[in-house]
Amino acid sequence: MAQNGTSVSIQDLSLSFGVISVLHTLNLDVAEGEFVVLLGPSGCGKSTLLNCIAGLLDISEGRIFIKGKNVTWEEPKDRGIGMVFQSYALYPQMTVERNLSFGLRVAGVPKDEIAKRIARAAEILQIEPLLQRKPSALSGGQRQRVAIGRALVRDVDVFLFDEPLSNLDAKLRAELRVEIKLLHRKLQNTMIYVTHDQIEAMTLADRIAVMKGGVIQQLDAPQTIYNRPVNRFVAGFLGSPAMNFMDGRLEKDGGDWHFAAEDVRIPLATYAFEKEPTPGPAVFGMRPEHVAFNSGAGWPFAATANVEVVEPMGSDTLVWLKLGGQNFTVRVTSERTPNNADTVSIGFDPMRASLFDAQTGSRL
Amino acid sequence: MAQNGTSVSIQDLSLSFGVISVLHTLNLDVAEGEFVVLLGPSGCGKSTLLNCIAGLLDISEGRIFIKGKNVTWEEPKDRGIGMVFQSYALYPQMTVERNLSFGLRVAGVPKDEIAKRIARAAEILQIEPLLQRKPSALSGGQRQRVAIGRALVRDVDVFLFDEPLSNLDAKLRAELRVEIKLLHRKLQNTMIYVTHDQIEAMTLADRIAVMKGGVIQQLDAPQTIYNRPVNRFVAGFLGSPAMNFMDGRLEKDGGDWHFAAEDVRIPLATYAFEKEPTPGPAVFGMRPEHVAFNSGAGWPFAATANVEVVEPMGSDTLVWLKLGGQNFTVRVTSERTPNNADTVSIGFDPMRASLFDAQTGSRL
Amino acid sequence: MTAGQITAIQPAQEAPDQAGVGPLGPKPRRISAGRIGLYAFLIVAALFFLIPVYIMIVTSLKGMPEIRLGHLFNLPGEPTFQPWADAWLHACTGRDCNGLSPGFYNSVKITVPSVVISIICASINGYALTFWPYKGANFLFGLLVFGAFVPYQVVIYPLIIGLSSVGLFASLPGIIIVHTIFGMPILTLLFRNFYAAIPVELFKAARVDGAGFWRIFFHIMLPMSLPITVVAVILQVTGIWNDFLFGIVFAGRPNWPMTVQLNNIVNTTTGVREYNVNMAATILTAAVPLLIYFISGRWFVRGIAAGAVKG
Amino acid sequence: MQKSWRRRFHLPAVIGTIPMILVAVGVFVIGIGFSVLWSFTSSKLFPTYDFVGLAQYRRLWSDSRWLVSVNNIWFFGLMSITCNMVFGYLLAVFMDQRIRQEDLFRSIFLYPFAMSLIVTGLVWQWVLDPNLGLQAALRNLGWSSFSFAPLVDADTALYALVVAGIWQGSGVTMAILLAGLRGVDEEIWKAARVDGIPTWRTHMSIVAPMMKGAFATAFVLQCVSVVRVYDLVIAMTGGGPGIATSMPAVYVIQLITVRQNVGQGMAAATMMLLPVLVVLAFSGILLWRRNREASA
Amino acid sequence: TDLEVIHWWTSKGESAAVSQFAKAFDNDGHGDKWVDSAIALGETARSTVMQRVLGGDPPGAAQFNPGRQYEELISGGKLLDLTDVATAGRWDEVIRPKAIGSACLVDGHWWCVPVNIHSNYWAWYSKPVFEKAGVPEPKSMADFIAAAPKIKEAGLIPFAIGGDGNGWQIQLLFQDMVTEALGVAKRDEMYTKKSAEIAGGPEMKGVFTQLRTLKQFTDNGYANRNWNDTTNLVITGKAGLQVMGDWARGEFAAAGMTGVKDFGCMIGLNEAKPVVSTDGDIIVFFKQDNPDVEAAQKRLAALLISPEVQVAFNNAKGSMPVRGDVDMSAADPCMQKSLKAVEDPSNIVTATNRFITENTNQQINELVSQYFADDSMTADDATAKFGTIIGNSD
Ligand SMILES: Nc1ncnc2c1ncn2[C@@H]1O[C@H](COP(=O)(O)OP(=O)(O)OP(=O)(O)O)[C@@H](O)[C@H]1O
Ligand SMILES: Nc1ncnc2c1ncn2[C@@H]1O[C@H](COP(=O)(O)OP(=O)(O)OP(=O)(O)O)[C@@H](O)[C@H]1O
Ligand SMILES: [Mg+2]
Ligand SMILES: [Mg+2]
Repeated sequence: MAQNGTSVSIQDLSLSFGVISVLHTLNLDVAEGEFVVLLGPSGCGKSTLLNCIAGLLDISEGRIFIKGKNVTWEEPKDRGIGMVFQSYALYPQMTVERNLSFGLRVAGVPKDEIAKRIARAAEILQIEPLLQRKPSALSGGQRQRVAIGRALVRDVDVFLFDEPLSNLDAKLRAELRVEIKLLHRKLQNTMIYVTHDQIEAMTLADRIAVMKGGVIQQLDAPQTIYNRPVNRFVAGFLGSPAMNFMDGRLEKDGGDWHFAAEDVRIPLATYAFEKEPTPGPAVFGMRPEHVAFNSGAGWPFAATANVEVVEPMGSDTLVWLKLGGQNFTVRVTSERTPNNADTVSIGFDPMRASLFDAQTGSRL
Repeated sequence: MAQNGTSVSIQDLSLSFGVISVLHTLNLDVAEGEFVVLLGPSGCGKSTLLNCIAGLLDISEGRIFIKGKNVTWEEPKDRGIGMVFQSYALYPQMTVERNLSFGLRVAGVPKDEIAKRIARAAEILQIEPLLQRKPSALSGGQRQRVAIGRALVRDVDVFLFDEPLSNLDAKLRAELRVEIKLLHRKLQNTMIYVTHDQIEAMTLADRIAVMKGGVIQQLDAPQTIYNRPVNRFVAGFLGSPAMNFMDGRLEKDGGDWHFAAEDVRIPLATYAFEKEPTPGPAVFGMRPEHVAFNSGAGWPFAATANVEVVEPMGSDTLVWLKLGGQNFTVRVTSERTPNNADTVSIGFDPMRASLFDAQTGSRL
Repeated sequence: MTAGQITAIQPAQEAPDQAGVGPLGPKPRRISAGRIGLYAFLIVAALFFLIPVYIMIVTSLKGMPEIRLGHLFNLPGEPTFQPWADAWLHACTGRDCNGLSPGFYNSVKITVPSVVISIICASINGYALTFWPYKGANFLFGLLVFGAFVPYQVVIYPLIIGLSSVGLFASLPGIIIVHTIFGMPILTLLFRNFYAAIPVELFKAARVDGAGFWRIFFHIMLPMSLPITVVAVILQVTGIWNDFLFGIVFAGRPNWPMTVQLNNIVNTTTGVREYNVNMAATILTAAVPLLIYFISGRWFVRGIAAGAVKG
Repeated sequence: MQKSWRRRFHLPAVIGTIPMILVAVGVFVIGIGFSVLWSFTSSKLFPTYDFVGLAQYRRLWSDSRWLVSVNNIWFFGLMSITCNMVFGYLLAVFMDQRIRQEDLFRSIFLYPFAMSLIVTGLVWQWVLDPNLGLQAALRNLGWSSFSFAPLVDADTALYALVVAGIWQGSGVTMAILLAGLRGVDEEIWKAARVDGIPTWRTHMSIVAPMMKGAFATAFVLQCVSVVRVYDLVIAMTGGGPGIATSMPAVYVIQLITVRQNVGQGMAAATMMLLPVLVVLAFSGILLWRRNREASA
Repeated sequence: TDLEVIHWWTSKGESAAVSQFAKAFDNDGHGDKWVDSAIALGETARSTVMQRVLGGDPPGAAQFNPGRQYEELISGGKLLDLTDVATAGRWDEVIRPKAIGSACLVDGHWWCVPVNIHSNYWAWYSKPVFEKAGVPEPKSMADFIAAAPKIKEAGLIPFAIGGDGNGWQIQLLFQDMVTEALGVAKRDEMYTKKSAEIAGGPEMKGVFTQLRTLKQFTDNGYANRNWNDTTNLVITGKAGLQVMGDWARGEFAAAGMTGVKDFGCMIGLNEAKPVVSTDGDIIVFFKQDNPDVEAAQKRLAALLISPEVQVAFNNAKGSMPVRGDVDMSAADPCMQKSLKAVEDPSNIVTATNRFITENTNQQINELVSQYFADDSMTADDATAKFGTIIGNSD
């Protein structure tokens, strides 16, 4: 990735629909050639943000720069962007092929070049047999692929993808994910990508922006976001199955910090605090997949518990236990699936945990 | 689940749009109170099948029974079904609340009953603050939730869900998944559910129907489908990351069957053949999560290989190797992630493998 | 999953017909009570609509003596096509007795460009008002709609003065301009309201695709406005083809449309009226709009934005 | 600076709507301006600039024919707009049921619109004439007490006009509404069918509101044709019997062309535009306030 | 030179007549050409002419009714002064009756050419109807009113009338009755002096009362009937009598009837007091910048009134020529009656339009037709209103 400058820069962006304020003084800098994924709960303003970047919504305040140019009042077509809409927005009266070629024809790309690009996009998206159909004769996933294709064929600096793979099956999604990654490698263009699929987010993103209620909570590399979420919301939002949260207290025993909840005392010697902690209520977070299951001793923290529920999920199984009087889940590979009411031993390294302030929810 | 009869029964159903034949003499029986998930690649006819069951498309051939009654020519409203559309199909000029209540009011349900049901659906779907908005002022995911709500408030025997959660974030999706499961437990109604999310499929389904090109390939319990796919298509379609396939030959050495590909020889003593095998070309399938990684000896099959690519996926990492001259992936928990070009050892039990005929793709 | 299972759960008494399974295959286009009612309504309505044209046709085939007898609904005793021939070829309008035919070409000459230009103008207006409203645009639109309520005769004077001052009075361009002007309010309204119902995402997508004002209009919006364009064509073709008032004043003597002749054949202050010729002439004049109604029908396509967006 | 692209002057949009600007301002504003101006003059055959103040208005409001016209237009307007919309919508709905011979039916419902009213009006007169038309025909068939002569009676002549108006105009209403109906997404219908909503409810509560643009168009078109109704009256009743079916537009046009009293004609026209202006201004303000609220 | 002429002679008979003008003009040896612009309906044709004048594109000539309509055209300087042509053709001598010439003679200048005389003062009746009802043919309106009940008894419509076009047929009847009731002199006085006194007087009340009486003898289909259809009732023997101008003869002729045994005509509503009105058509010429055109216009003006053209035109049209020095022996019996009557100046009734503006005319129309339609309006009311209209006319 050639991170040689800022490609998209959003400064103090605010937007409201009438009385409903959707984005609040939002700032976001995307480097050139970077792949940024927007994650966030439904209705948090992701599509709205993309629309603002594309110049399709009147922003209420702030400025938007693309490639160093202030495009706040620029036409969408002058911003050098391509976009995939969450709602597809295919041109109903055009065949798939014409849908794909429309932008190119507008730009005056030569005929054979158009044909070449369409052929390539159609191949990637596996929509060759559909090229002569109209959108109304396509299935949901096929429509979505056409919508992606419409962006892919264009040669622009910035791609905006709004949940481009949500209606596709896992297999195709995996394939297209790879294709998008390759395309990105090849074209080196900037991508801003909205998705709800965490695998997509983790595998594609250079950086992930986690949004909530129109505010970016954290913007960081995927692993950082995953391992060191800045607040409880981010921690809980990412990861499936979700992180375990345990309410308790932070206590200092001699020189060592501990986390205490009912009968459970977790030593925090290996935990890297953000800043010097103070004793008091706190929330302890631990991902289900970071918990070792029936794997012997040697863990800084170990315990035994009774299995309450077993939830098979295909490749893995989720085991529900009670720890410190609270629900606690552990992810277990299928072959090691215990039975209900079995007593099992667990262990983990608090290094992998996340501690949050009980009030503000921010990382400790 | 009270499986005390057939709820939906589809017999020899065929449907074509003009010359495009979409469903081919399809048969499907869904027991009362059963939760059947339809899985299949985009465009395979899932939505079309749901539409046929709902009576929204004129079928070309075949019969449909709901609760033992032949409803082939029945009006949708007389079939006792509720449906969530892939394209939402909300009534654009009505508020969310009216969207939810309209069907009930038409049916003459008492006011307070309506209010109760709406309140409940809105709570489940977390759309209380949106009740007074119009669909045009909702985000994609919010629209989808309203569409689900519209089906939920109805008191029907059979629910048809067409990718109801595709536009929701993972967290909400997990929550709603649980809600739907609970709802199903409580209402005991039959559900036919289209999804592309395998976790959804695995966790929700009593049985999964895997479709391809308008034909049901396999209809079985999730674990069966996952562990004993009837053909290569089903094997490859389910599971993420996808199953590894290795082309090679089935050979008989003395009394023992082996699978051979280049330098690799896999003993099949523990493999349960469907029927007496014959030597010849075959495909060996093994799920990446069923491969043990750097975990010492004791496996019926073990090998060492060089790491080619490492793909982090959040909780796990996918490691790409070469085995028998072919790509082979292994899923590894994050903490054990190797480095590129490391030499690693792998092992697995062929009991967990699937063998397919190289020609027909059907399970051996 | 087999047929055996099915029959098992299908007690024979529930569906006594063969194999106990009931309806099979596509729903036959049965004639339900609802459909009978529907056709009954349509046919009764059609009959009501057809009464006058029946009388017109019957009358046009009668001779004047038979008409004077006044048996309106009777079929012609001795059918004659002379009135039709007269109407088309021989009826007198002033000193010329060439029937309607001479004005036909003029009518075409006026109608075609007027219809095309007025519809293009109006659809651009509707499109701009919906998707590109600039400050004051809607106020202008309000004025335009206001103008639709003014009786023509009121605006005719300023228009005459205006057009003659630019030298377009009594000319083909003049009449085309006049038709465009008077078609504009309603047509603009027609298109504006139509475009307002089109999902705005389509417009957004086209803008991202780099298309500008004109290209979005011609490539995206116009092809989607088929049904409403048909309505516009129906309105305009009829209005302009049947127009007489403007044609006679603004087109100039050499361009007088067919309706001037029709009016002359049909109307007279103190002269003798030949009802059979009148009827034939009226039907003949209406033939072109009627033809257009019939042909344009298939453009009333269904689901114009189908599959374009979800939600 | 805070002006967004949408509200800025888009040059192509302005260029594209130059005809509209010219027509709205150049023709209607100026034209109406002159009419108002002339309504204060003593213009007879030609417009002049001999101002007489409100004299024309005084004469207008003391003319019984004008008073009758004003009364008539309300009644006629209400009746014919309602009937036309209802009937037109019914037709459109029925046409939308994938019926056979759709083209034929549509053409039948539309054809009256294509025919010159000069003659069709005459035919209607014949049909409604007690000695020639329906009454005579039915009496000939033996129903000797049948009495049907709507045009003769001042009270019923207006109803006859309404019926003829429906006959002439409901086809267009149908066409507009049909175009609107055809724009409704198929999935909405599916959803309503699954919800078990009876077809008529679907129409009333879901589809019709979705078609409010088409309804608005048809409604305005109806209003325009009511306010401007002229041909119909001339062809059917000539304003008679007596002056019973006179309408404002008929009055205006007769003043200008036949009576050659342009001044008073313009005064009448100005009076006609007044209520339209009030309604438009009112809805304009409503719209503006809604927009302001939405974008506040 | 091409000369465009706008007129509303569009029916078959009228068309034949106007061709006579055109033919003569085309063959006048100056290479002239009659460009025919026929526009049906007087009001339409007239407003077209006005609008063309306003647009600066007036036709060469146009048909008008002798009335006050074109006064504004004269004062506006739009018309060509024909005085020199008139002097040369001694119009003031040849045109008879004088009243018809005076329509074109304003302030000593000739502004138009009268081309024919149409009399409104006629009643047409069906001989078979009177025969069937067993009553003698009428010689006056009084006769007819006496006979009407008998005709009604016979199951026929005694009196045929139509209410189309603002009720002009009713007004025609009314004006005829006014003249009969007041006498020519008093009528002229009423109109010229705008005498509300006469207009609101007892004679007028008598007229209105009689009108109401006549209404009883009509059928209920009159409301918007054309004059043609009205005449048709008489022709087919469904109705007894109609009051209509002399153009009704054309309908009888078109139905193959002659005025001898099928129908009768009653001049002036009273055979004993025959009157002829000076309604008719005139042609005006619009000022053009081109002297050639002006010359052609004057040639046409002269031609229109020349004896041969007058005979040819009026024979075809069924109207009376405006000059007496022509041979009209080909005319039918009814026409002969009026040719005879016109010779006596005391029989001449000046056209109503000459006294009142079109505005007043329409007000009278409205009053009369409203009165005719609305039985609740009393004769007193109507008379009073009529007085007001005449009193306020300009
Ligand atoms: N109206 C139509 N005319 C022609 N072909 C159609 C029409 N509707 C759907 N198809 C085709 O039928 C096939 C099945 O469509 P369907 O919508 O059932 O797919 P699906 O399984 O729901 O796919 P997805 O997961 O993408 O929604 C697709 O290949 C589609 O292209
Ligand atoms: N036109 C509108 N008027 C009012 N509110 C709106 C409008 N459009 C969107 N909103 C609201 O703005 C918020 C953000 O919407 P947006 O579409 O950006 O969400 P999103 O993050 O894309 O969600 P999703 O993942 O569900 O698509 C939502 O709460 C939505 O209800
Ligand atoms: Mg969104
Ligand atoms: Mg689908």
